[in-house]
Parts: sequence; C-alpha cells; structure tokens
Amino acid sequence: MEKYLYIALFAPLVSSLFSSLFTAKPKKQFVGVIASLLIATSFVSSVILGFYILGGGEAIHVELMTWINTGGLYIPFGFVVDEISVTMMFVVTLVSMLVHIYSNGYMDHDPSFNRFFAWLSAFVFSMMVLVMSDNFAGLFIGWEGVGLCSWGLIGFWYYKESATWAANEAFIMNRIADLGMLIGLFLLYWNTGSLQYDVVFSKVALLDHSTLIWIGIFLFIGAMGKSAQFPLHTWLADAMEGPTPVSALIHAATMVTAGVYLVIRSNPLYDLVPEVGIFIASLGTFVAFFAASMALVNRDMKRIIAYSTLSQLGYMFAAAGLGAYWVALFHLMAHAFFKALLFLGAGNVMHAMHDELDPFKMGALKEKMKWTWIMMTVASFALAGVFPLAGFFSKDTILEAAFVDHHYVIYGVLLFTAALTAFYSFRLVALIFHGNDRYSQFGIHPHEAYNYMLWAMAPLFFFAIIAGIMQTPFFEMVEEALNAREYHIHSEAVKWIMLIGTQVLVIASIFYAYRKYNRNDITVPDGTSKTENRLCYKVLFNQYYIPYFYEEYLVKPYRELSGLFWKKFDLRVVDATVDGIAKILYNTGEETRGMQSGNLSVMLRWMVVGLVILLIFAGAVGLAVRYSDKILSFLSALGV
Amino acid sequence: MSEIKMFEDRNVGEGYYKIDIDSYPTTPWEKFKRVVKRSLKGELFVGLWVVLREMIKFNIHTVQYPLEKMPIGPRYRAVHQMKRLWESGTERCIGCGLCEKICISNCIRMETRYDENQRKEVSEYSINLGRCIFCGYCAEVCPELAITHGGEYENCSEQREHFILYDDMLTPIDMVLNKQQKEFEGFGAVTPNEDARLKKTPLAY
Amino acid sequence: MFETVAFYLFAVLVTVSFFIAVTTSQALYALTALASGMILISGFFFILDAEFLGAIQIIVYSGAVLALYAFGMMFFDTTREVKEKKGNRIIIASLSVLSVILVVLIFAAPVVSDNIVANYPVVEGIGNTEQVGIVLFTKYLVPFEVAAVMLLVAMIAGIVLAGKKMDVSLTLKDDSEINNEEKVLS
Amino acid sequence: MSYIVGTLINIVIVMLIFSALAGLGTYFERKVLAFMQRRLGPMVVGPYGLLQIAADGIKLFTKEDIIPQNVVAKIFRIAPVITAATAFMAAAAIPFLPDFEIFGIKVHPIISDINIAILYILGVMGVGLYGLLLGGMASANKWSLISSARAAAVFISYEVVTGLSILAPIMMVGSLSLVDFNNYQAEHGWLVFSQPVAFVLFWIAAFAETGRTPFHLIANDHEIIDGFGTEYSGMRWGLFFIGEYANMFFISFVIPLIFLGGFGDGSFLGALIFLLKVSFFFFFFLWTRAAWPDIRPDQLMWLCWKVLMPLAVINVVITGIVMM
Amino acid sequence: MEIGLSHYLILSTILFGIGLYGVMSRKNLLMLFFATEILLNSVNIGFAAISHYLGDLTGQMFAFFVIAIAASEVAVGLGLLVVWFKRHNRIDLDEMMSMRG
Repeated sequence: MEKYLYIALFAPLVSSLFSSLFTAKPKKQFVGVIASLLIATSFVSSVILGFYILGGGEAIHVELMTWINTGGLYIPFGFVVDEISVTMMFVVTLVSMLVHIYSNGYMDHDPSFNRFFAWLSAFVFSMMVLVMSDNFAGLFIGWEGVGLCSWGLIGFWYYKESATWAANEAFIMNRIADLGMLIGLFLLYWNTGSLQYDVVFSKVALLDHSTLIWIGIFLFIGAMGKSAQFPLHTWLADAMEGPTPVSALIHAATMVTAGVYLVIRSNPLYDLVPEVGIFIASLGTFVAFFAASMALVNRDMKRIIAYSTLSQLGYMFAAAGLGAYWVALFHLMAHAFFKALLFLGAGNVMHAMHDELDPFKMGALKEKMKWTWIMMTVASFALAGVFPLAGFFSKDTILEAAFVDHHYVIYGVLLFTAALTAFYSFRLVALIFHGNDRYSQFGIHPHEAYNYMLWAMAPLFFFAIIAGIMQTPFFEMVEEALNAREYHIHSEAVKWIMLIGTQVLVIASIFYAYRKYNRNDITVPDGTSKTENRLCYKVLFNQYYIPYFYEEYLVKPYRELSGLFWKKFDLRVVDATVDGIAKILYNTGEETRGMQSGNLSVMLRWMVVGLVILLIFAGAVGLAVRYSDKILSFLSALGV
Repeated sequence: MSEIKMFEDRNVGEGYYKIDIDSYPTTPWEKFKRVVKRSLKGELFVGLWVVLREMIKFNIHTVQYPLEKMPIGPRYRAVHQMKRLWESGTERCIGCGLCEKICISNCIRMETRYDENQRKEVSEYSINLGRCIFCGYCAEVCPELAITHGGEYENCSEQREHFILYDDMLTPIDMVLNKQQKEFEGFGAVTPNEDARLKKTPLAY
Repeated sequence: MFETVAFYLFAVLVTVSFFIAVTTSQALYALTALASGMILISGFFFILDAEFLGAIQIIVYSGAVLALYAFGMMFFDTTREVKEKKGNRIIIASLSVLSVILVVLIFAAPVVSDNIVANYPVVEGIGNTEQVGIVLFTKYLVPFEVAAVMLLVAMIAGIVLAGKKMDVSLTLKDDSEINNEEKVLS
Repeated sequence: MSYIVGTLINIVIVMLIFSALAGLGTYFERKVLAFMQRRLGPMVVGPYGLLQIAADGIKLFTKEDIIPQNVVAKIFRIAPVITAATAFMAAAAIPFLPDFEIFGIKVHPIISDINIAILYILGVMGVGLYGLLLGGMASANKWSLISSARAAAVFISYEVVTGLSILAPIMMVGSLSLVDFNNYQAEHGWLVFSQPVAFVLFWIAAFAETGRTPFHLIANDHEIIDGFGTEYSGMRWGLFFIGEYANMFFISFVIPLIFLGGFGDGSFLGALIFLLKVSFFFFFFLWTRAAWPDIRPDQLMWLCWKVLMPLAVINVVITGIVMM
Repeated sequence: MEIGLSHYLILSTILFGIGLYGVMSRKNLLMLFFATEILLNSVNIGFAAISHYLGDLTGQMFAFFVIAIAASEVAVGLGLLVVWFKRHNRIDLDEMMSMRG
C-alpha cells in the first residue's frame, strides 16, 4: 500500500517537473496529455488507497526521510493516509485529474499551455503534501505551496494588470492569515514539543484551557485566510481573474477547503474549546449568508459562483464549528463535485462567449450548448440542495446538525441562506441558458465545447448526482476517526416537516428565480433601472462596500501615514543618521579604495589577509575558551 | 525516353548504370540509422574478408627490385638521351634552342657557337634533372629527333651537380659505330632504312 | 622502511613539481609539473591504503582535468613564455606561510589529539574499493547524487560556455558603447 | 627479500620481452600488411627480412637527435619517454600467464596483483596521453599541435567509453583485479557471452586508445604528417613507436583477460590458448589497418558520444537491472 | 623513522602553502587555475592521511567530493577562460578590471 501512497504523492510532482521542462517552449500537446495521465495515475492510487481504508484497513503512516532534526525539534517528511486524508486525496486527485483533462481543451489556444500544466500539477503536489502530511510543519509547507501555486495561476495571464493585482492580493491576504497560523503552530510546538499530529493531539488535553483557545483562534485565522472567510474574503472573488479550470480546481474544490480541512484535522483540539467552535460556527453562518447575499445581484458569472463557494465554505465552517466534522468533510466532498462542475460549465460558457462574463449578455444558450446546460442545471440543483442530488444530503445534514444542537439562530440563517442559494443559482442558469438570446447583438457566435471537455465533466456530473448515497459508507468510514455521531431529530414529524419545508422553500425560490429571469424582455442593465438604484441593491452590488472600505479606511490612511513618516521622520531623522554613517563609510572607503581596484589578484591577496585575521581571531577565541578558568581567576585576582 | 533524359544520359554508354546514392544524412538520427545499416550490412567485415582472403591465397606479385628489374617500354620517359647521326656520328643537335624555349620547368640550358665551318655547335648543354618533370615536350619539339627520352631511371645521386650534363646524355660514339644506338620507335622516328628513303625523297628531310 | 623511503621520495618529488608549477613562466612546464605532481600524489594514496582514491586521482586528474587544461592551452601559444608583472614576492610568500601555519594550528590540533571517534570505521578483510562503495552509496548517497548533479550542471555549463558564439558581447551593446557609457557616468 | 628480487626479475623480463616484442611487432605489421596487399614486405636484411628490426634499431639509435630551435626543449625531450614508460607501467598489473613452476621455482608472471588492476591500467594508459600531448605542444609545429588537440579529445572521449563499457563486467565479477576476472570466467564461463556489447565497445575503445587504424587520426600520416612525431628524429621518435606497439600488446593481453576467459584454469593448454587469443587480437590490429579506412575526427567524436557512450550506459543499466 | 599522521599533515601544509603562493602571485588565469588545483590536492592528501590514521572512511569520501568539485571547476572555469580569451585575446588577471567599482 505504501507504494500507492508514494505514487499518489509524487506523480503530480513528476508531472509538474516534466511540464516545467517545456515552459519556455511553444504549446506541446503531449505535455497536457502526459500531465493528465500522471495525475490520473495519482487518482487511481488514491482510489486504491480509498478502497483500502473504506474496507477497514489500518491508516498508513510512512516516514520518507528526516527533514529537520535539530535539538529537540524532530520533523520528518512523514505522510499519513487515514480516513480524513484519503477523502481529501480522492477529491483532490479526482477534480484535478478532470481539470487537467478539461484544460487540454480550455487552454488549447493559449501560448503558455505548458506553463499552465506545470503550475497546475505543482498545485496538485502541494495540495497532496498538505492533506497527506502527518505533521503541522508538512501541512504548512503544503499550505504555502498551494498559496504559491495559486498565486502563479491567478496571475497566469500576467500581462493583465487585473490578474497580477488579484494574484498579489490573494497572496498577501493569505500571508496575513498565515502569520496567525504560524503563531498557532509555534504555540502548539511551545506547549507540546512536537508538531506530529498524533503526539500533539495526545497532549492537547493536558494543556491550559486559555492556551488552547488561543491556539484554536490562531489556527483558525490561518484557515480563515485560506478559506476566504470574513473579513479576508475579498481575494477569492478577485481570484476569478485566473483561468476557469484554476477557479474550478483551486478556488472551489480544493485549496479553499484547506481551511476546513485544517479545522477538521485539528478536531481533537477544537473539541476541547467549544467557545471557539461556536465562534467558528457563527462566523461560518454569517459568511454563508453574507456571501449568498452578494451573489444575488452580482453580474459576473464567475464571481457569482465564487460567492456561492464562499457561502458553502461558510456552511462547512458552521458544521465544523458545531463539532459535526464528518458533516463538514462530507459537504466539502460533495461541494467539490458540483462546484467544480459548475465552474467547468461556466468555463464552457465563457469559451463559447469569448470570455464574456456578464450573464445578462447571454441568454438562450441551451439550444447551442445542450450538455453544458444540462450539467450546469443539475449542478445548480445539487448546490441548491434538491433531493436526491448531492447537496441535499450534505447541506441538509448541516441544517439538522444545527437544529439538533439547539442553535436555532444558526439554523434559521442557514435555512434562509439555502433559499438564497437556490435563487442565485437559478438566476444564473436562467440568465445564461434561458430567455431570449442577447448575445447576438454583441456579435458572438457560441458553440459547444470539445467533446472530451464534456467527457471530462461527466464524472463530476455523475458524482454530483449520486454523491448522496455515499453518505452512509462515508459516515461509517470516518466514524471512528472523527468521533462522529448521527444527528437524529427527536420526532419523526419534525424531521419530515423540516425536510419537506426546506425542499419547498428551495423549490419556491427556484421557481421565483425562473419566473423573474426566464423572460424574453430582459435587457442588459445599464444602471438606470429602478431596481438598480435601490439602496439594498447598491449595497449588495458593491459587496457591502467592503473593498471600498478597505481601500478607503485601511489602504489610504496607511498610505498617508507612510507619506507622513517618510517626510517627517524618515527624511529628517533616519536619513540624517544614515547619511552620517554613509559619510563615515565613504571617507573610510576613500582611504581604502586601493583594495578595490577590481584587480582579481589583489582581491585574492586581501582574501588571504582576511583569512589570516579570521584564523587569528578563531585561535584567540579557542585559546580563551580552553583556558577560560585560568583567565577568570587571573581577572578576579586583578579585581575585575 | 524523354529528350531531357536522353540529354542527361548522352555520355552514358551501354553497360553503364547509375548507382543509387542515398541522400546525405542531415539529422543526427539519420546519421545514426546509416551507421546501424552499414554495420548490419557488414561492409566492414567484407573488407576484412577480402584482405584475409588475399593473404591466405599468398598470390604475390612483387618484383625484388634491386635484384631483378622489370623491362621498360620503349616509350618510357626517363632520363633524356642526345642522339647522333647514324652515318657520320656527329651530333644531331643543330642548336636551334626550341627545347630550351618550350621547357615548362625551365630546366634546359644551352649555349651555342659557330664552329670553324660556320655551323652551329652546342658548346654547353645541361638539363637540371632535379627540376625536370619529364613531360617530354623537348623531345616532341625537337626537329632533328636529337633529344629523346631514354630508359634510364636510376638517377639518384649524392650531389646535385650530377643532374646532368650534355656529355652524360650523348650517345657514346662507339655505340653509334656499333649500331647500338636505339631509336625511338613510333611516329616520326627514324626507321632502319631511313637512308634509302631519304635518298628517294630528299625534300622530305 | 619502504613506506618511509616512498614517502620521502614522493614528498620531495611532489613538492618540487608543484613548486615548479607555480613559479615557472613557461606554461608547458607548469602543465607538465602539475601533471606529474598529481600522479605522484596518487602514490601517497596507495601508501595510505586508499587504492581506489589513488586510481581515481590518476584517472580524473591526468585523464580528464589536466587533459582539459591542455586542451584549453591549445588556444594560446604555449611555446611562448608567459609574461607577468612581478608583485611583491616577499609579502605574498610570508602571507601564505602565515596562513598555512595558522590553518595547521587550528584545524590539525584537534585531529591529532585522541578524542576523535571514527564514524565509518574501516572494516578489515574487504577491499578498499568495496568499502568505499558501501559507504558512498549508503551514508553519502545524497551528497553523491548532488555531486553528480553538480558535475552534470558543470558539464552543460562548460559546453554552453565554450560552444556558443560568446565572442560577441553578452549584452546587446558592444564594447565601445559600454565604454562610452562609463565615460559619461564617470 | 625474495619478493623484491622476484619482482625485479619480473620487471626486467617484462621490459625486455616487450621491448623486443614492440620491435617484432613492427616486423609483423609490415609483413602482414604486405601479404594482405599481395606484397612480400621486408626481404633483404637477413633471412626473410628478419634482421630488419635490428637494422631499424641501429638506424634509430645512430640518427642525429635533432632538437629544433623553437621547441620547448625540456618537454620536447621528456615527452617520448612518458609514452614508453607509461606503456610499460601499465604492464605491472597484467597477469601475462598463469602461475607455473620451472626448475622448482614458483613463478608469478605478474609484477603486482593489485586489487584495482583495471582502474590502474586505465589510469596509466590515460597518463600515456601526456607523451603525445606534451610532445605535440612542445614541438612548435602546427601539425603537431593539431595532433595534440586530437589526442586530448580522443583520449578524454574514449576513456569514458572504456570506463563505462568495462563497468558492466566489473559489476558481474565484483572485483577490479584481472586475476579475479580470470578466475571468475574459469568458473562461470566467458564474459563475452554475457557481455557482448561491453566486449565490442571495449574493443572499439581499445582501438581509439592505441590510435590504430580506423581511429588513426592522432598521427595521421597523410593528413598531418606524423602529428606529434613530426619534429622528432632518432630514438626519441623510436620511443613513441615502442610505446605504441607495447600498448597494442598490453591491450591485446587485457581484452582476452577481461572478456575471453584469460588463461582459464591455469593449465599449460590454457596458457597456450591465451597466447593464441592475444596473438589474434594483435593480428586484428594489423588486419584492420589493411582493410579499413580511417575516419575523420568529427566522425570519431560523433561515434563516441552519440553511439558508443549511450550504448555503454544502456548496457550498464540493463546489467544492473538483470543483476538485481 | 615511522611515518605518522603529522608527516602527512606537514606535507599537505607545505603543498597548501605552495598553492596559496601560486594563487596570490600568478597573474595568468590559467596558472591561477593550476594553483587552485594544487590547493585542492594538498587538502586531499590531508584527508586521505587522516582517514587512514583514524581508520575512518569519511576522509576518503571528502577527498572524492573534492575531486568532483575540482572536475566541475575545471569544466566551468575553462569554459569561462575560453570565452574571456575569445573576447579579449588575453588572460592576464591584471587586465580583468571589470569589477572596479
């Protein structure tokens, strides 16, 4: 089994290294093919491992080699395949394999085809390191690795100003959050003396409660950054500047769920600090609603899906915060399928529409793009949580978990958010695929994507439909690892009312969305209509003015403060000091410029002089240490 | 057969055929393929076999030169000879200087003077055999058949002065008297019954 | 007895060779002296039971390193004397002697003392080559691979440096332009 | 003490025999080439020209030793000695015959059975390069310089092939001593059957190392006069010659030892057959000279780096896989 | 007299001194490379001797890596040398003043 672990881990690395050989070359089709094949190898290995674990096999734990071994710190390159990581591995490799295949078509005309695959495979490798590592340090390496790859992929079209800006924003936001995570890790190491999961979790119960709270909070800050939780959420929407497969893989299915993974992975820790759990759940609920509301009015197809991702991440955090780790993990998995499907579908649409993102400029695409329409509709149903699709099982369980734990506010907000989710999903579907065609006036002639791109989406489609039935085996698998319990509502009646109520609510909002947007008289909004001038619309459309707020109240004051310091402090105090030092150095240099004649021979001689001086110094220190007791006694005799 | 083809084959007679020469390999891979092909065809081993076969046959055709010598053809162009007249034994050379003029390696030097009979007489005549390329122009141009090439090829020497003076080339008088002076056989040569022929047609001489 | 004789013989020869190599003004003398010194050094390795190292020394230095130097020297007129400015020889000599003495004092002192334990002790009974192989491919595998990669990189660098048409300026400007700029700047 | 005396005697015998053999080699070469070209070769001096060697020797020894004006005199003088000396140094590790007993004295026909014999031979033959290299560079003659450059290029390239091709047999035998090679083959059969590729590669490389005909470009008479030997005369030139022929003999000993079973179990018959094998390989050097053309230096390099070396590497890899 | 470790170390030191002298005094780039080779080799003797007298193979390992480094140094250094010679037609260290500040 270990060899499958290594294959699953290193096949993406090989793929990345191979592809990066050709980054400076024009497009080579075989690069994409080979990269896809290698990722498929990784996927197959993951599936084999998955069946092994599912069949009740022992968790596999290997140590590749020693990484850091200094003093008390021992960190190996250790990898673990247990119930949690195998789920993540399955999701990561499946989605990334499909995205690789899909990208062969999507990036077809891109001149940097090969570079794309290098980054993409590198991302997969980093993600595998993240989920498979058996210690926090390895997780952190993977964490930073996916950050780096995300940076490279968001800014993939680096000649676009917006793309580089978005890449840098994502990177910097994540670094801010990573600081929190690092502090958390340091605290953990400080208190437990190790970073190995098993060692750490066996010791956390002995720790001080307040320390645990701090550790939990700091680790969660890291998770907030990676999973784009409020208030660090702005980067995710901007990250849509990257190619769509990247959005599907990184910013929907895998990387952004790393925060959830961290919380799930640290479940023994969070179990001990329910206060932090409530905070996480509340924040998750808030974000779920907050993001969904922004998605209601947005006019950028990819951003809408991105906000929906944010919202679903909120759901996951809500579940994880409530201690329903297995539900969070299950929702993570189900969400990966239908969200990746949605994104890839959006990619098809974008491809067809020549990178047009405004759904108001589309309409009636269902004749032209039948399969994309079917897939995106089903994915939207799944997202909305309609029975019997994947989202129903995962999302409803979250609601049930909130209800059973008597967190009725959370339950209520999440329920309402579910309705919003259904609304904005079908607003998008209706605007894109139904109604009259509005694209022809922009001179666009859409066409269906390549067949193999559709085939690449097919497995996701399949899983988005049937993922629900995996709930029971999944629960049985992770039962022990996550200390899971089933959520049973006390009375059957309440349960059915809830179920049917939710479904009715969701279906009602779907119908509402269709009625509102499946009309033939929809025009491209130009900022003049009444709806658009309403306050709530404006607030939502401008994302609650949060980017504006950041710009106005954080960036600008910072800039002004910097300017002030520059003028008042830097120029007068620091510069004067520096100038003074410089003058001294300058004069010294003037005296000793003979050394720096640029003549290599002279330099070599001076090098030897330096060597002699260093050696004399070393010798003196050595002698001093050797005879320190005598020197000390001599000095004390002198009365020093 | 098209005209162009005929034109191209205008110098190709019966029994000739063109060899198919492969185009010269340009890429390394093609070069490699050529090497492999040639190696497998065993061209190298054919060469080995041929020489080994000749060795085993021991079919030697060597002449042990200093000990045995091959006969030399009458038209062999080695060291020059100056001929004499058959009848009188006087020198044939009339000192016209054509050989000196035509010599392309500029190795003939001659000086003449008038003798007491007011006939031209060669006083100094030398051919620098160190420079002579034995082209045979001098013999060809000589109107009197006075200078010809002989069969003497062992002309090595320790000193450059030995190459070569008139006296060494001139047929010794006793050889002429004994009728041992060999004439160049061929077009324009003096025939054994030249005397009679000349008397018949004096103007031709 | 033999060892002593051999040591002193080799020591004298090597010292003289190297001394010639660094002092002669004739490049060919230097090359020859250096080559002979390298080969004689392998004699020490044979005395010290490091046969494999000795053979490698001969093969690498004489077969590769100095042959390469010789190959490089063919670009220059090797029969001409090398003209060099003479520096202050006394300062240089005293500097080198001083640094050498210091190096010995500092680095050799702990080695000669007794408190050093062998990490990979020599095992009796199996050949030097085999031991070297075992240690090299177990304990020093990673450095070995790194060295291999380093050699590969150096090889490629050498090929690129010597093979490409580098007699043109590496920047897009030619020398005169650069000189002009320097004049303007200064 | 007996060890020292024995070794000294060995050294003297090897020196004498192989100096004589080198001379005889020239005689054989002339004769064989002549027969292959339907000539008789030297016939005048002595019966069947046998004394030709002596005549040549006398000529070489008595000829004026010219040191041209612009050469680097010391190096010019030393260079031929290096070639000859290294050729004989390489002989130190070669077991010429199995151990035998004569007049009650046990004779080891190997000067020193060092356990890295193959590396030693490779190394010392590599050092032999310096004779040509320095001789050519010191000659102040452009043909000599070209010859030196070729020598350096060829040796650097073909040492790689030699080393790599011989690596696979070394892996199989697990020793670097030629005696071990011999014993291994006596037990397990000839290595040429299990390592045909290595055998052919080593053979080809041997041609390059000795600079014989298909690769006779270091001293290519019709291209660059006599290469490094252009400015030499008399016995200094003769030393180059002795070195070359001694090298040919030693290589002819080494190839059968490594690949063709050597002297087998050490019986008299084995020794005889061994000498036959050696003779064959020496004869092959002459044979190819009669039959094959020379190739250009660039072709030689091409062959080495793009054909032989990859083959050698693949051979090593395959051997490794099979042995695992 | 028995040859001990100190003999070898002293020899190694002397050779190192010679090499250092060469590095400092030679103005010809090629000769400079020669001198660095001497430095590396003198260290190798020391390594081999220590390895022998301590019965530890580590010293020999270091010597191998030193040889590897020397080989790569030659490859790169000679390449640079050739390039420099092609561009400037001389390899005198005193001419190499491009690092002048």
